[in-house]
Amino acid sequence: MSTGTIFACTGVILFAMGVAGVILLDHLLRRILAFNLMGSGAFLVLVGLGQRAGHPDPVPQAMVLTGIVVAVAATALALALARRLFALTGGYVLPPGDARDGDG
Amino acid sequence: MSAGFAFDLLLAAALLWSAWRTLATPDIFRAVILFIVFGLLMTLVWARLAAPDIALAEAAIGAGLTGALLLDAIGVLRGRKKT
Amino acid sequence: MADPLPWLILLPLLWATGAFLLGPARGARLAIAGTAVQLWLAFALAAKVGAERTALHHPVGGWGAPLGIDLAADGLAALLLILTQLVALPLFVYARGYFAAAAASWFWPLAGFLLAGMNALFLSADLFNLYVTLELVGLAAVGLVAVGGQAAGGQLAAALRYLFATLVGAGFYLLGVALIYGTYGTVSIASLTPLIAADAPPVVGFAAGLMLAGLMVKTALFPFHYWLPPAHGGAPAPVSALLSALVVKASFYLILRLWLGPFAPLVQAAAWLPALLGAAAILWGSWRAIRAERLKELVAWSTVAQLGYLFLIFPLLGDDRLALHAGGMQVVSHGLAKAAMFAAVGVLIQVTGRDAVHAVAGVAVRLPVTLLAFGLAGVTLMGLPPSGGFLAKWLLIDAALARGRWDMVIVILAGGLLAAAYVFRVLRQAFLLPPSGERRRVERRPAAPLEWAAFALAAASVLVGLRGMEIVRLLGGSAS
Amino acid sequence: MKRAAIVALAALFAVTLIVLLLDLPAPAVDLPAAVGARMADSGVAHPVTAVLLNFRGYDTLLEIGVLLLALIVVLAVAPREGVAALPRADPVLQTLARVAVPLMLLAGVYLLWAGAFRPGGAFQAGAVLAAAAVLLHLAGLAPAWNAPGKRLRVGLAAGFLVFLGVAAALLAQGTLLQFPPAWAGALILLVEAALTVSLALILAGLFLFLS
Repeated sequence: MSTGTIFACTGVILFAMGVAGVILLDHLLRRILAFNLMGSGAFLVLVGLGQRAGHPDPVPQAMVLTGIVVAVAATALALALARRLFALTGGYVLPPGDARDGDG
Repeated sequence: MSAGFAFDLLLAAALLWSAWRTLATPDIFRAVILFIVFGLLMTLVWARLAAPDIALAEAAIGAGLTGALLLDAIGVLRGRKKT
Repeated sequence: MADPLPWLILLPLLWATGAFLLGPARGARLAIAGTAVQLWLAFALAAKVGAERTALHHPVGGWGAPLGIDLAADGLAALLLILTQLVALPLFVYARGYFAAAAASWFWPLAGFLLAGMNALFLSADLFNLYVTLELVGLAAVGLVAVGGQAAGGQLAAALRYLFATLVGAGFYLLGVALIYGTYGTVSIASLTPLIAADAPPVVGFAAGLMLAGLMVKTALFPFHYWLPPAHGGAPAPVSALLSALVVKASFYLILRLWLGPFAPLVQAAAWLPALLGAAAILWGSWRAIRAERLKELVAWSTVAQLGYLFLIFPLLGDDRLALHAGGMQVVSHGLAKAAMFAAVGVLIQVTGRDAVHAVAGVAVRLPVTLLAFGLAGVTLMGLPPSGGFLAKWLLIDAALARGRWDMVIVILAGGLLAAAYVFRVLRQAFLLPPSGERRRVERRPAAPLEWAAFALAAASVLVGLRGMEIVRLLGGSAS
Repeated sequence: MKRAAIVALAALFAVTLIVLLLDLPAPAVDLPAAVGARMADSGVAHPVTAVLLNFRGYDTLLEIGVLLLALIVVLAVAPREGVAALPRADPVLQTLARVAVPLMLLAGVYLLWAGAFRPGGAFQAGAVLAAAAVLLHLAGLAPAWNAPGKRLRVGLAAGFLVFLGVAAALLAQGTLLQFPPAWAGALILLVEAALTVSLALILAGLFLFLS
């Protein structure tokens, strides 16, 4: 098993953990952390699977550099909204209510 | 080769452990610190994957800037702690 | 003449940056002028696609796929490009008047990035590049929801819910792209389409499922619709209109593109699933619209329902292209009608001072133009002739009957009746006399451009039914 | 109940996908070979930089747009309350900052220059410079930022504008972002230099406007 394959599999587990975290956690900062784990997992799959034969591949590496910048942009945006909500409500938790729309 | 293989497995385990603790630890401050540890471990992973560009970016942006933003959000950087 | 494909992307990026440099609350005229040029470019592109009867290509960087990134435009892309600029232009005129009252400091640059992201998404032929455009559209849309959210915590909470939904959706899409790259070594749609066959490795089917599911979250298909009503119902009216009319269509467009293109050999057997979810969306969304207390909530739930029609087409897609024409018609007519409806509701809320269905009592006399706009948009949503909505539903029923799908015909007809119920709820209220105590509450007159922008969009949503042949002809040339 | 179901689903998801990953055929398309074959025309000697700024430079253009957009949203929602305060001056941190910041500036310039032929480039350089600015702020040597004035806005948007301008100028010659091989190296360095400045300001701004 090559280094690439090992870390691609690690990436899959990280992604699953991240998704479960974003869905299950209430604390907004934790959900932002979970989103970042999810992103790191996808990046590892991209590079790891691309390099499973053992040769470095610059194409997915460049894609991941793009992805990291997009992820930090999304994180900063999420933190800005969360901090504004904190300033208004004093907590890092989404108020209940409209979220229940789907359950009727 | 087998030493590299063992190192990879160890690194993968450490990565997953830090990710799990980031999500599961009850204290938000410790969660952020563990996330920064996770970012540094990711830097090692990128180095193992022969991707030094990503390793540099991950250390600076992934662990560094994101970590600083999160620490600032919980207020520890300026001595007032919010939870 | 300049090549319209890259300019449709560069132009909004340029005016968005220009508006940012001008400063807070500036840049409206820049945006309107830029969008007018984009509309002209989109029509030029459609004329070119129609004349050459083949997709246009532009190899960015001159490398060509798979090393470089290609832009491609077929009839479907041209249709959505026209719709996007056509809806955005009157909405920007509307927003200029709307935000004169309530300051939304950075609306214009965000709107520019949103349009650039949408145009780039419609034109991209590269799965990873599409991921970047999805994030551009998603983050711009979330930012727009939060703009002007200085007072209300509810609006911020809605923006955050929307943000997490859109990030998870994009994350699923990205993991799918990673798996595709790992399997085939390319992310160019043109290179992938011949490579993916029915006997592809199972991981490819898994990747296709991930990408389509992520896009369905972003399109707010039932049961992933939970984020839409608070976000679209809580944003400022011009933003709600942009989001409901256009942004959800972008991810739908990508689903359709992948479904008909590279994933076609893998997904046919699962076509019943989106149709089933679509039918549930029509019934549940309409029901919630009928029960809504707030005006914007009503219109937002109507979006959930109307998106359902788009997913009914998947089991009906075939060589006769009836279902594709129905889908294209529905995208266009709903886009115009929903933009008109949110614009009209925005005027009603500004004048009555409250976002409540019962508060519109008596506006028929005071705001005939706005109410007419709401009514005409309602005609399209109900699917009455000669509107675009009528043509869309007629084509859809035609496609369903051709395959003996009576169950779908029943859902389509029931959806029309339910739409009539929620549209008439508002209209009936508007013709009632207001309770005497409230009559003199608000004397504020809306600016004329607001009313007329809403009316223009509503009229277009009806009249587009008369130009159905052009749209059908454009889509006829959209071989993927 | 819901919690257990989602954890079980996530575990099932991971196990299924890993099993599917373990036997994959060799890729049908060999992009690394294509990159290698065209490196000579790319204007740079480092493959990742060639992909990032030339072969897939269009991705990078949109990505800078995403970053600028995120900064604008931060500006739009960040609370503005009077003049930004300086954090309490911490003598240890200040000494550290006075030593580290010049080194970081040097490292940033080195990374920008190195990007053409070895790991490094505008992103890493911009991130190091941004970190220097944040460190200065935390040490109490530089204030947080309020609503940006005209000059700061120009700095924030300059990298993106230069990139857009190069893209538009090349499009006027025929194709979007098609660098002529003779000029590719110089144009990419120009874009990277402008990007470094703006990325540093934007990344620092994400921190300093939020503070």
